[in-house]
Amino acid sequence: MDRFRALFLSILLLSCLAVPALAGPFEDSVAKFANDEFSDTEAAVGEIAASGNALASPIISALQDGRLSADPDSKKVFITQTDGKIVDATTGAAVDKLPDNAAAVRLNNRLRRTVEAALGGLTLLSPDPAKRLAAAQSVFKSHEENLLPTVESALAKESVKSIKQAFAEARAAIILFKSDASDSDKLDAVAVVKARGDQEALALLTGLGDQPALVTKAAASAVSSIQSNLAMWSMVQNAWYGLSLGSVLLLAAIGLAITFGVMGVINMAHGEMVMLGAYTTFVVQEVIRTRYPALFDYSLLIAVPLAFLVAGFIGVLIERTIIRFLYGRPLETLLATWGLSLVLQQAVRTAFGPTNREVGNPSWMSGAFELGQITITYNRLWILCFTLAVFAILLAMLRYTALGLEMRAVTQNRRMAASMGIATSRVDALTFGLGSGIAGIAGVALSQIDNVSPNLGQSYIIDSFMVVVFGGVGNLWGTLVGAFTLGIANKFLEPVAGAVLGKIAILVLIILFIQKRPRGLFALKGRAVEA
Amino acid sequence: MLKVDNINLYYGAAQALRGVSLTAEPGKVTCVLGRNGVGKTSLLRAMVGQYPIASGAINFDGKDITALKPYERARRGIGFVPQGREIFPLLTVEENLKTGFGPLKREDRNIPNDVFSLFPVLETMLGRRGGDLSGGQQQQLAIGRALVMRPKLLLLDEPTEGIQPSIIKDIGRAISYLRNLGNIAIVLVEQYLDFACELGDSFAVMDRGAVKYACDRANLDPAEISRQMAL
Amino acid sequence: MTPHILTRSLDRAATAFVLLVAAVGVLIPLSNLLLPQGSMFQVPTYLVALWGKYVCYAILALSIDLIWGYCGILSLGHGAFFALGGYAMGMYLMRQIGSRGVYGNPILPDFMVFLNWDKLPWYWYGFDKFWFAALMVLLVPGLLAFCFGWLAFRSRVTGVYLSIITQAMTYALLLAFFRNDFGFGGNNGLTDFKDILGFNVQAEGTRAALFLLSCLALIIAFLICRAIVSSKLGKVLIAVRDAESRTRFLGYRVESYKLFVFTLSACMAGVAGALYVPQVGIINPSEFAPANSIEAVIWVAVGGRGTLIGAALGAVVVNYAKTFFTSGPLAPYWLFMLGALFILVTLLLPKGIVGTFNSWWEPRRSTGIAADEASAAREDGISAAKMAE
Amino acid sequence: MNVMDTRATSAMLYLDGVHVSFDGFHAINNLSLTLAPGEMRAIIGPNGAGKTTMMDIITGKTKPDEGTVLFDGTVDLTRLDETRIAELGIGRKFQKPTVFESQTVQDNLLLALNVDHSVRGTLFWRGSKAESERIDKVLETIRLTDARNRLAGSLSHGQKQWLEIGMLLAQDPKVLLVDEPVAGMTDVETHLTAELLKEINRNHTIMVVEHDMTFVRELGVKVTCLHEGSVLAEGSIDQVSSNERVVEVYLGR
Amino acid sequence: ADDTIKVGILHSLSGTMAISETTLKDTILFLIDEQNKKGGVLGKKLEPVVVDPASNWPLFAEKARELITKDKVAVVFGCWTSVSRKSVLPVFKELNNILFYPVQYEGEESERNVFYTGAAPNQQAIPAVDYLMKEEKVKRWVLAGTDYVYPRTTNKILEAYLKSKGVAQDDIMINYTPFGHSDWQTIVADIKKFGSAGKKTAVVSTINGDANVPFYKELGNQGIKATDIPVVAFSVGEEELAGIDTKPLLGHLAAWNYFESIKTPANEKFIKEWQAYTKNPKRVTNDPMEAHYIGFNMWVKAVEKVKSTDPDKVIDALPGIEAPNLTGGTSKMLPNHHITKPVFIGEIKGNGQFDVVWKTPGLVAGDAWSKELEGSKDLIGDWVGKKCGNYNTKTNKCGGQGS
Ligand SMILES: Nc1ncnc2c1ncn2[C@@H]1O[C@H](COP(=O)(O)OP(=O)(O)OP(=O)(O)O)[C@@H](O)[C@H]1O
Ligand SMILES: Nc1ncnc2c1ncn2[C@@H]1O[C@H](COP(=O)(O)OP(=O)(O)OP(=O)(O)O)[C@@H](O)[C@H]1O
Ligand SMILES: NC(N)=O
Ligand SMILES: [Mg+2]
Ligand SMILES: [Mg+2]
Repeated sequence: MDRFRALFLSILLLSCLAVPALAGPFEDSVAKFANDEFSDTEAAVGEIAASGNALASPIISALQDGRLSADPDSKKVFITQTDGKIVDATTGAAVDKLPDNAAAVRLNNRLRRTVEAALGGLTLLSPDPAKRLAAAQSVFKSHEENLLPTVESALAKESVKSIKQAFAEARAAIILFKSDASDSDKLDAVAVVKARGDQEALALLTGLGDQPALVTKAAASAVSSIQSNLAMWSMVQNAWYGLSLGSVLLLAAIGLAITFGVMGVINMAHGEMVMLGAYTTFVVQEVIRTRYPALFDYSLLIAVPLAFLVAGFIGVLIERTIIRFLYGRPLETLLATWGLSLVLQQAVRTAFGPTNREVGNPSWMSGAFELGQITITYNRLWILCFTLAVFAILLAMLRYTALGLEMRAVTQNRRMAASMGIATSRVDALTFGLGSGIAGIAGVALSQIDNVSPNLGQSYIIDSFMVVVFGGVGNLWGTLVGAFTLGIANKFLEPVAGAVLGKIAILVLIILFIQKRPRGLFALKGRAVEA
Repeated sequence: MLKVDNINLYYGAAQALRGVSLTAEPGKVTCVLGRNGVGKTSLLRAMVGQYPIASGAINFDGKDITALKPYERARRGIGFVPQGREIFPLLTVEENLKTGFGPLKREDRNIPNDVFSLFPVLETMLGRRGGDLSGGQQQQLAIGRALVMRPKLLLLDEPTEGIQPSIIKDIGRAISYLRNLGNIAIVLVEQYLDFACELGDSFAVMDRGAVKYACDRANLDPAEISRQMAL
Repeated sequence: MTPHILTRSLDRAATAFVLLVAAVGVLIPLSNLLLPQGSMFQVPTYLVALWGKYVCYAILALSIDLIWGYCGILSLGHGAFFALGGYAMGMYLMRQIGSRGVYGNPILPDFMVFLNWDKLPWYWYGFDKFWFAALMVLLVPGLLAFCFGWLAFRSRVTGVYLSIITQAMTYALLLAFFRNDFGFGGNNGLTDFKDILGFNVQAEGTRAALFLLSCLALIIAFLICRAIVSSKLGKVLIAVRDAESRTRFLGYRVESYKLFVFTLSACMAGVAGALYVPQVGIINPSEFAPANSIEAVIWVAVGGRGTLIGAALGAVVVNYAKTFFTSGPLAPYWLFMLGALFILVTLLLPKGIVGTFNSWWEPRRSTGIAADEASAAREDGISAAKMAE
Repeated sequence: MNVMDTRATSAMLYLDGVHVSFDGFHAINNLSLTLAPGEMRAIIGPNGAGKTTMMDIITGKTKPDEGTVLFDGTVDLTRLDETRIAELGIGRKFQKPTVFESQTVQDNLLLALNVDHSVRGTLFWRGSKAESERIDKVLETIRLTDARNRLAGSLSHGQKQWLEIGMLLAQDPKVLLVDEPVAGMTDVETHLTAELLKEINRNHTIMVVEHDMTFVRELGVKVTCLHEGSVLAEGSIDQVSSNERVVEVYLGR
Repeated sequence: ADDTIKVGILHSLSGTMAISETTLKDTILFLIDEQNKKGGVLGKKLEPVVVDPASNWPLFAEKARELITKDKVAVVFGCWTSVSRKSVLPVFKELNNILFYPVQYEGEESERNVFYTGAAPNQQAIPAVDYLMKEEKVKRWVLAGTDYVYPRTTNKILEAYLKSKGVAQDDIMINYTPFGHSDWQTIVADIKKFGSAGKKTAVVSTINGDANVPFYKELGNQGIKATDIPVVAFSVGEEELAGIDTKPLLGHLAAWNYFESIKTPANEKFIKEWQAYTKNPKRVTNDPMEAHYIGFNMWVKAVEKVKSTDPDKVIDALPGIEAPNLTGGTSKMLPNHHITKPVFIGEIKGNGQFDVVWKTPGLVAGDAWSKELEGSKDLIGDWVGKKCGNYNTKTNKCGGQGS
């Protein structure tokens, strides 16, 4: 016990003083990295972590990040520092460049875990609070007994509340698995872990193995309390998933609510407009990647207006060359736009190839945060916000602008609108362009969660029509409520029935619902409709 | 102001207008009369450009507008109250009126007070959807809508159809009010003879797509017109 | 659509059509069987199978035209009835395999053995008998259409709402049939058929007979449709299509009319599917794909909606184009061709091939229809809905 | 308005205490009205008074929120759908002419004929001589004989009005509800229509809505004036048109 | 003309499968091109005949018929999905021609006219599970797949296999999703939950092409790391990864018989020439491409051996033919028309490639019939000795278990 404490204190001391490394077994250990054998690498990590050498932490971090290279011939190992400089791993001396046949030291999952654990031990006392937190969490997971003294000393010193909490939990985790801990310590530990209350806590408690009866009982009650707590949260989680699925459905359908809902064009090429938006994002990112990598985080902000313009422009083009000959014959628009969708798909396939293209998530759209016991991913959250914003803007546009009024007038009675001095052809083109443009920006958002492939649009077209029709054709609010209703219903059904049966159930529900409300959720009523 | 010169119009092979000529002057009401199906509506459609004519010319404000699109004609000041009202059914009354803003300059984009003083019912129903109104209310809305455009030429296709007597009187008063403004030319298509005779400055009776009788207020003989229409 | 003239001239066209199909139905198999292989006039077997498929599609198109062209019911899920008919036939063919399957189980089809099923699910009973399967070919699609239509028409679901729920129906079936648990072979469907009524499905004679039968079915379907549309019932259907509520005020029970043609049309689609399966050799859930149903509607539009002959013609033309464009150097570009075909037909032949031909043939008659938008929209079975908010 | 209760049961059409509102707007307000068998009644009233809505209620297009609507004293019309009501023998001409635009004038009439309307009936229908004579006669009455083979969609507005009247004739219902039959007709035609209605009235019950007072006067029947969804005045044309309120809200000065 | 030998290519160039199959069409074109540079086969040039069955299964059958009867091809390389293979199978049997099928599949088939160059379940799924059990000490299993035959069968086999290794039913979670499923939030969360029971958990994914990108994106975003819950996939290769940013996916696994990253001279040469042929220096290679490479070379060898393209002769000649694969070994066509292949487990790297972390010591022979399934464990395919695809070794009869 005391030996470990001393060891880790000395690591701390050494790394603080940055005393140059000593020659000897440490070098041999490092050299093992050059063997390109997972077992040797594992051994090396263990030995280095225990060596107390100041370079241990940099070496192991480098290994974790793939910045550690080894030359199999000379058995020399190098660290590429985050600033790009290269140093010799045994001496810390700067090196000009990597030898030609130096290759990154490989890891597999088992090793990665070892590395994480080792690094956790090494960074528990790091001055960087983020690292300390990560270390505490990794210790909680690995609950390595020999880290207890370090954890305890770290706990004593810690001043940040949340990290202190994490250390306390890490300590509790270790104690729980420590065979010689006293029952009362263990019971305290159970309480701490129970207070944490999340999946990890549950995992820890269910995986306890043999324990004194008292502890087993406490753990069991903690497990059931965590479980019931989690079950409650899972309702919240389903609701959130439903909202997020709803926002995707809404986003995909909203352009269709214009071209189909307002204009009456059965626009089978709607999905392809979405696809064009996604490909615009791809092109934007491609240019950014090759020319202005620093702008990557802004790529979506740039792509949104561009996608609107690209898809909108193509929409206008389609309206001018095809749709305008078909007003008043909605079913023929089905035929023509279906043809169009085939052409657009194949055009994209020819231009960009048939395979998926990579569209990356900017950093602000990656990852997740925890809210209570649910995980909210940033990309879904942003998509929800974005969708609502698009919806609000569109609604305001239709409601309060002259163009909005003209659009509605033209689509209700084109001939009379012309006699009121409305340039119907311009309005038609703009309306279709608007619907297409919105489909385009939907593509930008969908590129963040789905394939960017020529088939992208196909996978949304049916759902989009369902949403628009379910909500009530011609009513934007209906589309909104329809999308969220279907999204939430789907997500509450999915855990019960499974994804496939859930989807079938939703379809059957739509069919039955339409029997009750033959004109959708927000049906237009009154003689105005029949007029 | 408006000069229709010898126009012919076909629906497919069926000829609906045969060499029709007609003029309308500011401050004057030109009445077009005739039985069902003689081509009155077709004539107005030709004037507003909703249906292409086969030959002939239409002059408005000194310019040939034969080739212009309907909306361009509307922007030059032709207001149209169609038969069957053609209200935008899902727009509210107010929005229906606002569709007339297109040809106007920004500062003119308001609903003239005339409209509400002529048809008070519209003011009370501003928020209701046009399509929900009763037939007569729609007719009033259609006239009001055309007035919002501040037209130089107003074409009315049977505006009294389906209107209660008191409002017919109102419409009559409205038409004479507009005529008396002196800067609007009015073409009134009617079957309601008394109404037409009261308002008209000149008269044309159509039959089978052609004007077969015409006269001025000066030599108006209602009995003769009635006889012409009955034939 | 002036009855005397058009009926008379269509009658001539109808007779010609029936004779043509009959001639094709007899001559192609004869030439295939009797003429020596490789001779100029010999129709190769592969073409017999191919044309057999087209003829089945033509029947499907006809069934769609009956409800869409004449009654304004746009079904975007008619492929479901076709597929159900196909499955009924496929189940019979599966049972006929008997112990010749790879696992040699005399009762269970291979996919069941392979999924460790120990006995035949109840809904597979009876399919070893042809008469039963034949009955099911009509009954299953018919019953589904009847139930679906009974609900939908009574609730007055019309226009796009109806179209979209038919699509939901076929989509739901697609997902259901994909599941292995459902007992119809999952994604792979039913295949590797051996014989039908004791004849080898792959034998030339069987193929020829199936082709002949398909042509016969096409003729019968056509005659039934003709009889319906030229009766007073046909006029009622058109009235329903153009002004459904007005028809009600005249005392017609609109939902019964719709239900009648819808169910009949589903049965026809089922027969088409049943004839299709032995000729192409496989039935699987992709037949339920909404895109398939949409495509079938498009055949009708290309050929000419509301013309019957046009529907059949459209099915053949589009599918021939598909066959033609998907081979050879054009293969990578065939979607361009097909897409362009659809766009051009809509723009240049707004009434489809036969519709345009008709109005060209009788110019005085069909022009000048008051093509005012509202009525055209109604005619299309869609009340072009508008934005309220 | 008090309706004569004793006659209520024997009335052909009996409306009592009917209310209809659309999103809070009361279109029909405690409306009570009876129509005796064989009677012809003219309904007048300001635009928006609820005349068309009343017909919508009788024909089953609109369901009242409250109130009784009886046909022939026994049949509760509020429970029936449009088809059933039409089958009972209530026919209607719409204010805005609605005809089957893509069918010929003749077929429009054929469809309206009062014969077997079942699926089977129409499927196996064979035209009879009597039927075609009926159609010929109607065509003559509505003066569209020359247009019999034209598509109804290509008729002028007034011609469609006539065709609607013709369809009503062909349908030969017990009760005719006629909404603004002479709108858009010349004086001569108006007169002819009045004659026609009087002729039909000999063996049919009729309710006719019109704003053309000359026409109403010519019919010479009892007049009901509706206002804001209920009966404002009832009586002979002279009585009604001298009623102060009627003059104020309807006729004008 | 008779101076060429026609080779049919039956891969979807449009529709949902184009995403995977187009590359295989290009591969065969490339192989034919290379072969022709070497002087063709039997002194004749090879002539490719390309058709597009458009991801439409009946159209596959129609096009197969067309290739064989109209174009008179000597052999066909084609199909990806099992259903497309099932659809063309009767045609190949009827018209007696040869199909080379290059994709991993559920097994349970051995047909005289078909040569299966992709992996059978025992050449992919089982070794992958073995690896996870041994190396990662996995105790709890999520079997996630798209709802169709290949995943269902594979999972069935795996389930039986896992149980035979003592895994409890409670420790197996099976989940199916529809084709093209794109909303993985719930399922990923469920996996997380399932994995928090205190036992090491792994996901075995038979999720089909299109659905993978959103699946992995969701995994990445919800922060499921390979070190916590590794995912091993059977349908995710270099092509699929080309559409995703793989950094968050570091360490997740795939089991294949080939990876582009495997360094052998043959592979390096193949990649170089392929990229030159497609004029795209970034074009990746993948496992089914290698399968076509092997299959194509085997066919060439067989034809040269019998000096004829006559299908009967070639079919008889093929078993026993050996051809080098791209990973340093030599694959052999077996009597059951499957081939021997090495099995590799790769971990996803940050650059969209795989890092091989494990491989079988030698080549594994493909089993047509799964040893794990009750109905098939006694069956073998043997087109050399028994001339039978479903020979029952218990009853010593051809034709399955019955008769
Ligand atoms: N869209 C059309 N297609 C074909 N024929 C038409 C069309 N519109 C009108 N017609 C025919 O042209 C003729 C003139 O019609 P128009 O509508 O101009 O008559 P009108 O004088 O306005 O009659 P009404 O008083 O009934 O409104 C009529 O015979 C009518 O049937
Ligand atoms: N569906 C509806 N929604 C809202 N308001 C309606 C609806 N239907 C009718 N109304 C209103 O009810 C009132 C009565 O309408 P109705 O059409 O019955 O009048 P009317 O007496 O026939 O008038 P007119 O003589 O002008 O035809 C009108 O104010 C109308 O705006
Ligand atoms: N064989 C497959 N992957 O379907
Ligand atoms: Mg008119
Ligand atoms: Mg009215």
